[in-house]
Amino acid sequence: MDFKDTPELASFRSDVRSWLEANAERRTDKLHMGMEGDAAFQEAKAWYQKKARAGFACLTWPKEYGGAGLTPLHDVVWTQEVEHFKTRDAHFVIGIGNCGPAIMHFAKEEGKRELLPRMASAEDVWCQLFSEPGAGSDVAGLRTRAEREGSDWTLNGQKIWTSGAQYSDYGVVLTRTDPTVSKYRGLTLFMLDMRQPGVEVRPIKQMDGGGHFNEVFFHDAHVPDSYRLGDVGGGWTGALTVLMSERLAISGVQPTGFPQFLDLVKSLELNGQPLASDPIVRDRLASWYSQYAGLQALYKRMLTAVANGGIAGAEASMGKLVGAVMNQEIANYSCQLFGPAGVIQDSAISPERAHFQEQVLFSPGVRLAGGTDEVMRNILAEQVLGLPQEPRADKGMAFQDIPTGPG
Amino acid sequence: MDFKDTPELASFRSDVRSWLEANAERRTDKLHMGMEGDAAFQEAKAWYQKKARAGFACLTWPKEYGGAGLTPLHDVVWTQEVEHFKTRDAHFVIGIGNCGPAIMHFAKEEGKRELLPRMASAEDVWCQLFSEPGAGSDVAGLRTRAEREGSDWTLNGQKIWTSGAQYSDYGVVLTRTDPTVSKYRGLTLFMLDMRQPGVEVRPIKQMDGGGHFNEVFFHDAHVPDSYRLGDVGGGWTGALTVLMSERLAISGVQPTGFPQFLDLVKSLELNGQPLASDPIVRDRLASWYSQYAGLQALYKRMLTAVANGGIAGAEASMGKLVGAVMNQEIANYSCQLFGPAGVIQDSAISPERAHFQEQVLFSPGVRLAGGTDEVMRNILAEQVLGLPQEPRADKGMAFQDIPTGPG
Amino acid sequence: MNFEFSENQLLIRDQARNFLTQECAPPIVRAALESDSGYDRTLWQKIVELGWTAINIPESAGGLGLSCLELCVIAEELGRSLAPVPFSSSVYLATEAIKQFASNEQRSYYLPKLAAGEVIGTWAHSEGLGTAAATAQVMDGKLSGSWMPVPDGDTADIALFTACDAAGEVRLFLADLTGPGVARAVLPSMDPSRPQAQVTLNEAPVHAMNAGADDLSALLDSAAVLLAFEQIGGCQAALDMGIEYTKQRYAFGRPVASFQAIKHKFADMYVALELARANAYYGACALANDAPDLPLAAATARVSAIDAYYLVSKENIQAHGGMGFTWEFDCHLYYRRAQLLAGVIGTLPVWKEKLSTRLLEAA
Amino acid sequence: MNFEFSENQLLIRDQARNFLTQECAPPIVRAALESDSGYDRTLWQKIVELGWTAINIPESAGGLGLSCLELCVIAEELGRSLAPVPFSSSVYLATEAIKQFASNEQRSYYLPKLAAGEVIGTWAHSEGLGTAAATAQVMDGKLSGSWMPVPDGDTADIALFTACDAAGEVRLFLADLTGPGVARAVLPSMDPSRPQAQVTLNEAPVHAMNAGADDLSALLDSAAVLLAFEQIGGCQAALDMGIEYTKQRYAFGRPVASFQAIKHKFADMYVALELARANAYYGACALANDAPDLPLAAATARVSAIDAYYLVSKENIQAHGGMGFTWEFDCHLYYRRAQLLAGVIGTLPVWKEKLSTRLLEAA
Repeated sequence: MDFKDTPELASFRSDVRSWLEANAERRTDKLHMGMEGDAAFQEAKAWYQKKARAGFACLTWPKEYGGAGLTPLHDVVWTQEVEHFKTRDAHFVIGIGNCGPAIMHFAKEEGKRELLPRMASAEDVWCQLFSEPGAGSDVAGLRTRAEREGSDWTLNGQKIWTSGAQYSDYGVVLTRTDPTVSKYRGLTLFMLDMRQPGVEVRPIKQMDGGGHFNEVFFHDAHVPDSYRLGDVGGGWTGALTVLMSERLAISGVQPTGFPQFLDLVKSLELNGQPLASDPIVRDRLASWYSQYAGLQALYKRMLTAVANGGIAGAEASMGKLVGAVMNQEIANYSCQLFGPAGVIQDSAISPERAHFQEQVLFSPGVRLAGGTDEVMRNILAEQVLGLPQEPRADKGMAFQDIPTGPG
Repeated sequence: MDFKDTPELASFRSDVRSWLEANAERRTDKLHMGMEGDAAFQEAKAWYQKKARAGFACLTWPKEYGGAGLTPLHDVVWTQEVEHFKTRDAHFVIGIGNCGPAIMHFAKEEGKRELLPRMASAEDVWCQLFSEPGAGSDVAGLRTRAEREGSDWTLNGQKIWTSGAQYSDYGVVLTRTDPTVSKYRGLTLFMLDMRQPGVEVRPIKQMDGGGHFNEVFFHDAHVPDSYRLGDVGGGWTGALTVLMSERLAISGVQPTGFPQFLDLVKSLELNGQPLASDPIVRDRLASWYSQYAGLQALYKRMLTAVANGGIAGAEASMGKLVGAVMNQEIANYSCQLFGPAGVIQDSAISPERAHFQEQVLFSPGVRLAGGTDEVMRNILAEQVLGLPQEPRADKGMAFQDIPTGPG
Repeated sequence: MNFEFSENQLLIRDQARNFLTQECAPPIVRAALESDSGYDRTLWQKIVELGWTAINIPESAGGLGLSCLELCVIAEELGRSLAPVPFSSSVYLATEAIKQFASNEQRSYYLPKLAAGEVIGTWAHSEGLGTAAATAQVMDGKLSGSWMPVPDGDTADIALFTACDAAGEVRLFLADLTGPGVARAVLPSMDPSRPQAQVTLNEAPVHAMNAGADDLSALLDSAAVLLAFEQIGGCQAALDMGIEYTKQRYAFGRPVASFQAIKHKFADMYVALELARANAYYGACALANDAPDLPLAAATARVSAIDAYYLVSKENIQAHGGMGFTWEFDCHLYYRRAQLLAGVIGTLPVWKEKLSTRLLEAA
Repeated sequence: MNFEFSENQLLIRDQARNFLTQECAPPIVRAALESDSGYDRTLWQKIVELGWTAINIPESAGGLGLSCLELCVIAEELGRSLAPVPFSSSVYLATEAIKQFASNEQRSYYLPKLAAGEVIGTWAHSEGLGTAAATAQVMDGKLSGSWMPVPDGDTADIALFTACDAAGEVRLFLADLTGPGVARAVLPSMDPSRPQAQVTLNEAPVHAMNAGADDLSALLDSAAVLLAFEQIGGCQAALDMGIEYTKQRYAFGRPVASFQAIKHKFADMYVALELARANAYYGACALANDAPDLPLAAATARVSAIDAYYLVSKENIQAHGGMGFTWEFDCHLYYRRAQLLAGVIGTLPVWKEKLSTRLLEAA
């Protein structure tokens, strides 16, 4: 056990640090940076392309697919160093983090060589199209139909909660190709060209007023069979790869709200007293820190496992579960500390406080996106602890016969 | 809305107070009094008989069954006044609180006139025999068999968690009379003479070392058909009456640990500082008090409803759920406050601290007895909020075909 | 002992519920939320016509001469319907303060107007971010300073200001917000359907009221009880909404409401609500009977109402899944209102400290 | 960066687990719990023979010259098996203190005996109920006073006492508990399988060690990390026990473990355990590398280990239903041990305060 880099990693860290110093701006606070608007997207794309040209994108991908062919530990070093800088990677995380591994695993070689390098260099942006209005926690309950038309496929239906759909060139889409078999067996996974007339993207207005997510409608959208990922009817396997990658990707960047809370406690005075001297605040700080530090250390343990040739398991769901809940509780607690002024949401009056007010309204979404608290607990219970499934009401039924309720 | 007694109740309160001053000892602390040993039982019986002779037992029962024929509000007044005195009612609560109402409702008139007055005067002690080793939360999964023998019945099987079985003259026992029909339909409820050779009582040693509970074994125990409560196969209805009464009875006396914690905070100094000046302790105190006061007020609301001719519903489960959890958390928190000395469990060294140490070890049982937290939440969800049942794995099956696992 | 409202009070509650179901359906709240003013003048006028602003004002001053208990049942329904009106500011705070602490002259001038809804009042306590203590000082009957957030400060005609008198004692002062030396601006806030303002006084004339720190504290206690009823009303509506939705919505071939994790979540929400409700009822009884434990009962009602509304409005979103996070669904209206009501008259830390102080001081 | 034990350390862990599964099965623990002494002399002797008491003692002093990491893996297994032996008192506290703070003479006298298990050491810190500060004072090399609870104070041969020197400074003193002026008595406690004693000194001769308040604090930090491994070991065993039982036990025609409320309970228990484990690993790494953030890491490891073990041992009882409350089932052994380990070297409030102080002082 040690904290030190190997000589190779130390040298890599030094390269990363020099490059970042030269090409990125140091961050002065720990405030959340969301992705908002076209200007932000253009800025992000320029940044990512610069990073890719310097060889720092997709560090663990093979070189032939546009990666750097390095190890997960190089990725860790990058993550540790980049944390101190203002960067914008959020638009590319879903493509590179979630879609990439599935393509790497399930696409034909030709498709991989065509699409992955463009993804790695941020030339193409990708999104992930799984959730539907009637299929949230029960992802496999989806109804978007893909039907054979000659050797190719035609898609009809609707997806929802698609981050970045408006910026995306491609998507990975999970569809139903056979409603007459049980729900997990009738699914097929495709890559999809988002820039076609049969694909319509509409933003969703969130409860906090933001619009990070979209609905995507397919009206006879066209997909060549060469864009199929895996077997017809074998889509659930591919989807699980994507979902697992998603949770792993999330677990590293899952907002917990803790660093911001620590900054707040260190800096804020209320009624002439530093927050840092309030015993109740200190008590809460200690409880949250012990969770936060646990998540950080857990992440390091997972990375050690990956570096040792293991795979990150469903344990990644813990980061999602704990972080999302903590994030909401911290935001609410902070606003309560602010007293009556806590309800004012004006970054012009106090940017550091507005952060927590924004999080009060945004944090409920974090508990839902990428799987609810309840889904995370189910995954931990069944996949990690091996507890038996509940009796399934839809077990053995053809998809088309599963009750869907009055809705 | 008001706190005042009607003139009639005010006069009753004054009678109660005078009688208690003359016949009971004022209590000086809020420490828990368990029921332990034969001497305590004899003392309790003497106390209860005195109380019964004075006309203060079973206040709401009809006079012909040994009660006082008064209203639930008289009961409230009694409860409020008796709280300030050292009394011992615990041995009679189950009989009078749980068994009594079922007998009142389901027994034949002759049985009622024979048995209820003796219960009311504490001449007979009763216990309740429902739970079995293989049937805890799933009470109706019980296996104790009652078989017809001529016009009477023979019982074989085993019950568990029977409070006060060793002191009891009678019991109310739930049995299976038909394993070939679905589990709720094959049950029958009986009164049982505990003083017969076919009934064997063995104490259970609890995790805290105590022995409030027993196992009870039936070897061809005999029950006359006149002791049957309700129809053959209709036992579940009677059992529900008992269980509902149990929860209502519990909700009034459910330990929460709060009064003791408040006393502790008011009296204890740690490291030369009063606990009452510790902001973190005050913060916890406020949280627990808001729950405790809520339970107290909820109980008053239920009593108002009962006094107005309503019935207490499954809301009573709230008192059980909240109080039991709070009780455990308070005990643990208090011992943590005591520092390293918290682990010493010696009432000779510090009786007020030993209370919390005892409760650390006893409180897990409170969360289980009379229905677990999970059972309480199920009751609230299904019976109060009307949420749909889970799909039942044993639905429609004959009892004898229900899977019982490898155990 | 009686812990239930009278039949007449329950009748008023039913009428209020019917009225608000009709006149304050979610689209009305939503329109206020999305408007600039965040206040529904038409609804306010209808409420005034029903006499709700006059309930607890003596008949001699143009009121109905009813009690705080009638206000409690109205409060519950206003909370349930998320009514976008300045009722709490004007009725629980300004009207009560004028009733109790104003001169005879002011009372006979203002109470009939407050009863008739011609004048809307509010209360300005918070001098800025995180300053609980009053620092502004009244000199020669004039007050300068800046208060925020002032609930309904943009629509109110008069306001009570907490400020120091010439001797440095904290007292209550009454100012006409439509008069000289007053500037106000709406602030962005977490619940724009109940807007908060910054009110700046520049040598504005004010009238001292006969209320010191203790009176102010008593005023807040009665408001805490009434606000608790608004909170449990909203809480109940959010719980009902979540139950209804999850009964209809299916996943894995069965209603979402049939999953134990969801059922137990609702059970916990229900428990929090019922404890808060019981504490609010106790508070109402203490308020109506002017009981000695009112300060403790009020703090208890407020603490558990804040806790319950936060929990229930938050978990209602969660139970809705993704749809709960949309602007289109009403879940966030309750969550926002929970934040607003938790903020006005002071947040949890302050009220928990009040509670423990009062509890430890009690016999 | 590497957050895993070495292969050799993992091998030691596996061997320890196999050994303890054989030699420290639940009946052994139960026998200790129900005995008067609460200490299994046979098991202790076997542990000594395996060299565990010698692990972190230099070879020059009769030890194995291994590191604290080997101790961590052993600690986890001792915790898992609930071993009724004075290992933590003697090894994490007394041996470490003598290694670091004793004179050369004392070291060469005691370390070989500690390594060989001939001498058992402990640490007496708490002067009585709720007194954290040291008040007893050493005069002319002699100490009088009463300490409780002293873990393993009845079986230990030597003990370190926290007391004031003649100048009133808190320092560490070493005393021979088998010598003159020492009286001791076992106290009833929540975990009699790891007995606590009252130790009373009456002008007992003591030797000053070269350790002031800061050194003492560092000693507690290293013990906190090692104890955290005992805690996560016990936690894991309790979690495994609950899962195993509920898989076998049926209710309503299906395994109890298939009910979502139970599954989610286990998921929450697992999360608490894994966070505690991760913090313990980080603490081990900081300890092994003498990292500057060891004080923060140690406090973090201790806080989350206490939280996790309490939660898991408590909910393991709950998951067992009524049987979990019986003496006969082993659930309470973990729950009792969780209380014991939460008490020794200081409880949650103290360590949370240490944590926040260290966190806020960090850059």
